[in-house]
Amino acid sequence: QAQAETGLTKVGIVNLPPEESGYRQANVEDMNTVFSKANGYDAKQTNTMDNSEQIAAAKGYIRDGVDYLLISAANASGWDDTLKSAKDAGIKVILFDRAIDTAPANYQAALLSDMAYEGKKAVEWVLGLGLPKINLILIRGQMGSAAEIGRSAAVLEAAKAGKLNIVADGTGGDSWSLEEARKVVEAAIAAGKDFNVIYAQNDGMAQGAVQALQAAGISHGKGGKVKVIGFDFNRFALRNVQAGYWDADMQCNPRQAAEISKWIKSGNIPSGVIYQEELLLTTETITDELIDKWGINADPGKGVITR
Amino acid sequence: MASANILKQKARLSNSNILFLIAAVIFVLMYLFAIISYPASFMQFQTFFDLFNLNAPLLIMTLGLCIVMIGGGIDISIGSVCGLITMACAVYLQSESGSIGGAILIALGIGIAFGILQGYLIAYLEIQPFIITLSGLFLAQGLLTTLHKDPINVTMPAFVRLRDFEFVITWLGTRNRLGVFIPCEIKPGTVLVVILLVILASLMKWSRFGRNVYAVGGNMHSALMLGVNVKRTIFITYVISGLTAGIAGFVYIMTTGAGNVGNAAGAEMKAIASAIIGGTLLNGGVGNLLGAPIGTLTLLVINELIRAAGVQSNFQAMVSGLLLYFFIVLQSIIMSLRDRKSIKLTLPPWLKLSDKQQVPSNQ
Amino acid sequence: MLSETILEMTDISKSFPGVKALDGVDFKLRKGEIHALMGENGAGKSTLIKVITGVYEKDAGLITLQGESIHFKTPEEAQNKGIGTVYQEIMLCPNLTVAENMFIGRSHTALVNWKQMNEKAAELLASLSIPASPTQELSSCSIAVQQMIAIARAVDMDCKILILDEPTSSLDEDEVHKLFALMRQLKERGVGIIFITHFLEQVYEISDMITVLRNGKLVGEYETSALSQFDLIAKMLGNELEDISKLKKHEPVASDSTTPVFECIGLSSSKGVRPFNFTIQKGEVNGFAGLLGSGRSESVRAIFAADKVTGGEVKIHGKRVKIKTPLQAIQHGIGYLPEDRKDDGIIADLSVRDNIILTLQVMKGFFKPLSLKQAQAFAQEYIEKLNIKTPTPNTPIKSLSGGNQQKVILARWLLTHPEYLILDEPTRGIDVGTKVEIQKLVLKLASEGMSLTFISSEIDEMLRTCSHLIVMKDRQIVAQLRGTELTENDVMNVIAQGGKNTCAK
Amino acid sequence: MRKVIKNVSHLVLPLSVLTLLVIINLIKGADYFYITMVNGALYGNIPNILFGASELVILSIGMTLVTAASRGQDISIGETATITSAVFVLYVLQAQEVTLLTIVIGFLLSCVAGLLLGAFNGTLVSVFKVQPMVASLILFTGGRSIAFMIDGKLSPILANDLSNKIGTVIPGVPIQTPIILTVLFIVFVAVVFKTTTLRLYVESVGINPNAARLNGINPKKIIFITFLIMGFCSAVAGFIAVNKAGRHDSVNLLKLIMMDAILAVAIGGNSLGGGKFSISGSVIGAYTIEMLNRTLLRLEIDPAMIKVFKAVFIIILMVVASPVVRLYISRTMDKIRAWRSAAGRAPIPTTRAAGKKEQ
Ligand SMILES: Nc1ncnc2c1ncn2[C@@H]1O[C@H](COP(=O)(O)OP(=O)(O)OP(=O)(O)O)[C@@H](O)[C@H]1O
Ligand SMILES: Nc1ncnc2c1ncn2[C@@H]1O[C@H](COP(=O)(O)OP(=O)(O)OP(=O)(O)O)[C@@H](O)[C@H]1O
Ligand SMILES: [Mg+2]
Ligand SMILES: [Mg+2]
Repeated sequence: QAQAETGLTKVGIVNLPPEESGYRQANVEDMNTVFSKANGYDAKQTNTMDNSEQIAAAKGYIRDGVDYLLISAANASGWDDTLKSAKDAGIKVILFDRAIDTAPANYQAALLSDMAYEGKKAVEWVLGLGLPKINLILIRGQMGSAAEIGRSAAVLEAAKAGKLNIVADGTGGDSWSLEEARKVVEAAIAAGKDFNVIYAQNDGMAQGAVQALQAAGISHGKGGKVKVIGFDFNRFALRNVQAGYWDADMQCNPRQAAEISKWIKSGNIPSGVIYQEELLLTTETITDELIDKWGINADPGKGVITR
Repeated sequence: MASANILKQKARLSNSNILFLIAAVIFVLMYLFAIISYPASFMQFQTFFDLFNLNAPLLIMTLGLCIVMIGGGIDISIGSVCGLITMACAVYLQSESGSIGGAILIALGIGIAFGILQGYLIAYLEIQPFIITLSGLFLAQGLLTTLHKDPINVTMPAFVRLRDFEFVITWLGTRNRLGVFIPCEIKPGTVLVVILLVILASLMKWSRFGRNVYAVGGNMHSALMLGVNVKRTIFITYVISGLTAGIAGFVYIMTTGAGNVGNAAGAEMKAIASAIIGGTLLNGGVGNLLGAPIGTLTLLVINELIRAAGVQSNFQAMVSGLLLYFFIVLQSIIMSLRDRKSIKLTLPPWLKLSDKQQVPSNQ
Repeated sequence: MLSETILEMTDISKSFPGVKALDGVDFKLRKGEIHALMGENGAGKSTLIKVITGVYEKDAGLITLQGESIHFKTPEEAQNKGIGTVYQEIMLCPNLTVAENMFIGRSHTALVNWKQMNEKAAELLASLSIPASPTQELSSCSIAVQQMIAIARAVDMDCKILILDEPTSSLDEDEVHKLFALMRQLKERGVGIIFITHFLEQVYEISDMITVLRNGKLVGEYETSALSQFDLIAKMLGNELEDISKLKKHEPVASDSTTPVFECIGLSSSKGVRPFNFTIQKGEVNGFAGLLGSGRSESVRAIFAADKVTGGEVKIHGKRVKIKTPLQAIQHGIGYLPEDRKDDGIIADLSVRDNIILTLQVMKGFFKPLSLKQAQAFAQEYIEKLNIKTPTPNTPIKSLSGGNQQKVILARWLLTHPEYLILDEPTRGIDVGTKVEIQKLVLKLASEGMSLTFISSEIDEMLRTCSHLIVMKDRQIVAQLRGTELTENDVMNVIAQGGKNTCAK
Repeated sequence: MRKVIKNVSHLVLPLSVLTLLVIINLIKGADYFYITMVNGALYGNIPNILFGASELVILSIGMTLVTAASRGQDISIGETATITSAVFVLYVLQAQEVTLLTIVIGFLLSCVAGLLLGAFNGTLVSVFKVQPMVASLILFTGGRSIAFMIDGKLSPILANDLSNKIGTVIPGVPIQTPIILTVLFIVFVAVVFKTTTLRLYVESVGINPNAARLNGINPKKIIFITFLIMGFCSAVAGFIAVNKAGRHDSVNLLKLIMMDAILAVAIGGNSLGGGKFSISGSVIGAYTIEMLNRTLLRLEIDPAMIKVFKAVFIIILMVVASPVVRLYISRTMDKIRAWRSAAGRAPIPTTRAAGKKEQ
């Protein structure tokens, strides 16, 4: 219907705000660029962290009569009612990045980042380092957030199985804070903890952890005592890995828009959940092309490390 | 003999009423503007009902907070307490022994417990409310993650029925994209908001306690000298705010059906903003509970306007700040014009909350 | 003759950091007695009251109410036991209505019956002819009205004991008489009344007994009829007072023909004073006379630009100047001691020293702070000059007695050596000794060339000091009286006639 | 001795809280105060605390002034700092070669931005009489997206050598640069207070704006100035923070720091209702908060429970230091003394408890 009037496909996007994280900034930007007028879309995007505001926005788009409703939900639950009324109105719902806890019949498709997979892959890397004994500092993100739960699970499981030893377990707080992460490592150093791996659940916190190591004069990175892994594929992080200043970075891919757009354009939308393939890059596997292709945010340039 | 005729009586509106009036008028104007600019969205009754349906918890919390603020205090723990309650209820409802009655008790119990703890520390040990309720915020958030940190979707059948329950107004509604008639729906939470609004507004207006809150907020020292039990009054305001946070917590889970770390996060800032926009001063003594929902609705309509206008993502926060700016400045300009007596504002008597019928002073 | 004792206090002591406010004081109040509590500023009168009503906790001593030992922890308890109190600093809630202020904290029903309350309040207001409506917000009432409301509240209580701490300080004669009539009624009913005031005539008019405090110690309890005014003063001050009648007015140093120090033409303010003209010469003392609410304060506030000036022009030494803010007024050598000490005068939490030097500091400028030593020296100087009772210059002003706070504000302005100083009710709440001191000071300053405006609710004080009286009625100047031999009658006549003629004597 | 006690009487609250924390830390391990040299700089718990708290200290100074004069709090300080540091980074990154001059100009530009933002809040509060929390709500809501736009929607990296030195150490100087900058800032503030009448004006306005106005102080101007100062403090804090991080992160830089800053002001013994204030109290309060956070880590508390412990700690500290409890303790001490001297021991002079209800 709507398509007929303007020739544009009407899309309503309900997303989290760019203020949430660097990942989200990239994600929101990606949505904006792909679902543009130039590409044949009449898209509106609402960005809010609040579940009820998200639902209100979704209902608004349903009332506006969009053709597609794209949702990255702040809360996994409470959506049933909304999704049903979308269905009743013949609107196709596609979830991206974040899952919603509901019957699969309530939405068309979901293109998600699998946080548990990310965690598993990262822990595999840690276990495969060949260290005689793994003493790991775990630096979590905001407690209870999807990323924290997924990325912590694998570590905790491995610790339970006796494959590694968590010597310090801290959090960067609700803002995934560099400073807080730094404090976690400083506290571990002050307590005389012996550790050889830092598992920080995003790049900023990994950076904070490395700052603490630097200040304490502890070696890290390629050939160093402490192995450092971060998450998210910020370009500065990848450059640090490339320079051997850090050891690895795990991807969390914010670019779902192109794929979804492809589905819409082809009129061939898969059903059910589809997970995006995500990479883990180490000092060995990293290349300029990969950084360029997959990295997010500013690139400090080859050879530049952040402290 | 001499002084009686010197002065004519000025029937001046009290600050509480004037601020409420301004908020109400600006809100109505804004809504009219919204209807004219985006009729597709705002002409529908469901849009209006959804403001309540989806935000009942915030509206309820704001009421309690408003009372605390009128008493000269502040409670920034409410959002987190509400969040904690959703998780506690979810954990309980998903457990073997879960029942809805029990969940309600848990919700109210936690809310009141927070209220009592904070109220005691603030009223009787005279510690600054900001520190205590900030600790309360930390405490609630910490207890939440300690209790359970993964999201829980409550699947208990009785609860799911409650969650999906809604009052349907069959004669009011709209047609959706496919031309199907969708009747308006009202959630139980909305009804609760109205009931609580009536109860609490009456409490503030017609009960001794309510008037004592105004007195304490206006001038704590004087209130003490006038024989008001200041400490108990302050204490009770925090208990009420804990209680409303408890109710809000239950309404929250009744709406979304899940416990989650992020539930009601940051609601305290929104509630404070709502209360202030609705005409309650942070310094205490001035405020009007009827204004509280108006404040909240104002914020929500701003959101809906931004959505309907399709503001670009990166500018949404800025635009929302800007609209807030206009609202606030407008409010302040009207206030100052009134202080300069360049405009006259009167309120119909039935709306006045703090001074009722004009009894002529017989001189 | 002496009836049954209802309240007995023995050996009461109370210290604050740095002062012993009460030191072993005994006090006795009998049924149906009006008992005046007298003493200089800072003698401990208010403290004694607050000890009774549970605002302060006593350090030592015993209080019995009708034979029963009591120990109130809050004013609420005292009120419940039938003790009604009007405190020196009016203690009401500005954001509540008049009616609410009269009934709050008193009713014990859970609900408020607005209609009934407003009716009762209206009755009470009418019976005391207080010009206020029950539904008006208290903050829109003048201090005098607020004071009346506070009294009405206390009086209306079904109390055994009524305590009035300087209730008459901002009332005019009429109101005072109404109050006295009321006190007599209550006395008939057997209520014991404690009455504090600095007006000796009032004490002699109404009281049966007098208890005198000095420096926190009991001097003695006397029957009013057996104590001459002279003796009373001697007991209060500990020495004898100079005869007030010896005070002599000074004529302005310069004659009328020279340009006045200050002149305003058609001045009006946002608070509603009608445009008025006014001049004052070098070394002249003038005064604004009029009834309560006649606009005296508003006029001087307009001169100082304390309220927003809405029209008129101002000349200083014949030169037109712009005075739109108090700062400009100060910079042009005008000083203003406000009538509302609590709201406009003191900076409650700041020390006596900072309160004294405040305006001087402002005049010196933002980048020239006085050194602590200088400030200390200034403060010390004026504490001694005005005999301000304070433990140290560092004490917060709010812990000074009311009268001493007033002296601090006076010191603040004297320190700036203004050319023209406006004193709005400087003698309110000030003890007899100091009152005389202040009047002497006013005359002395005038003789040194300062021009002053002196407003007082006691006309004789003005008559004693002013050589030019400006009579106001309904916020309008109705007459200007000049001459050194004015009498109270002249003034009253002018007010009564509405001031059709401007006479000079 | 007496004089010293008198001079710090307003610091009783923050100092006692700090002392309690030190005791807890010492119980946990006597090595708490150990300081070593690492790579030519001092290293240990104390330097870490001083380093970590730099931004908070600076912000809480501004917050103290705003609170004192306007009787309310600025909740947009983190956002202001994010915007100002974005300006700084923007300027530095466009430079061909980063010299000291570039940094200084960048810093000055960020200060200008800070003053403008402070003026924005200050105008709302002083001219439009908006309550500070609401006035600053506007920037709080929109600030980060402004910074994001300044960043060009990226998180730029500040990888030059000078920034590195500002954020860590200057070779040859044994103390980390942020600590030095903080100390310099505190000295600067002290000089401002020494050479101006700011304190007297701010306190007068905060306690009784009416009276202040009648004595020639313009309350609007003073409130406005405190917001300007707040903006300046935010700019300095943002400068330190971004150089510490080496990267501008418009999302998380100094996020939610206003809570800590307000808490620091309150722990510093200042009333959040305005009036008399103590900068030294707030500074100690800020360090106390930093220490508290680190104490929780030192006690190795499960991250899920860390906020519970933080809350319990704050509550206990505040209860112990609350006026009511202090009064109760001093009363009890008096009683014990009285009882002892009555029992015939050597008489000990009593300290009298002050009147409790008079504020
Ligand atoms: N809260 C307080 N803290 C410290 N000192 C106080 C306090 N209240 C009163 N004082 C001191 O106690 C003494 C007695 O004060 P009080 O107010 O009782 O005097 P007063 O007789 O009522 O004087 P006035 O006639 O001026 O009202 C004064 O020296 C005063 O400075
Ligand atoms: N009896 C009254 N009832 C209500 N308002 C009054 C009354 N008296 C004065 N006011 C108001 O309070 C202000 C007092 O006027 P102003 O202070 O100039 O009078 P005054 O002659 O100085 O009397 P006062 O003895 O009260 O100082 C005016 O705004 C007036 O409207
Ligand atoms: Mg007194
Ligand atoms: Mg007057």
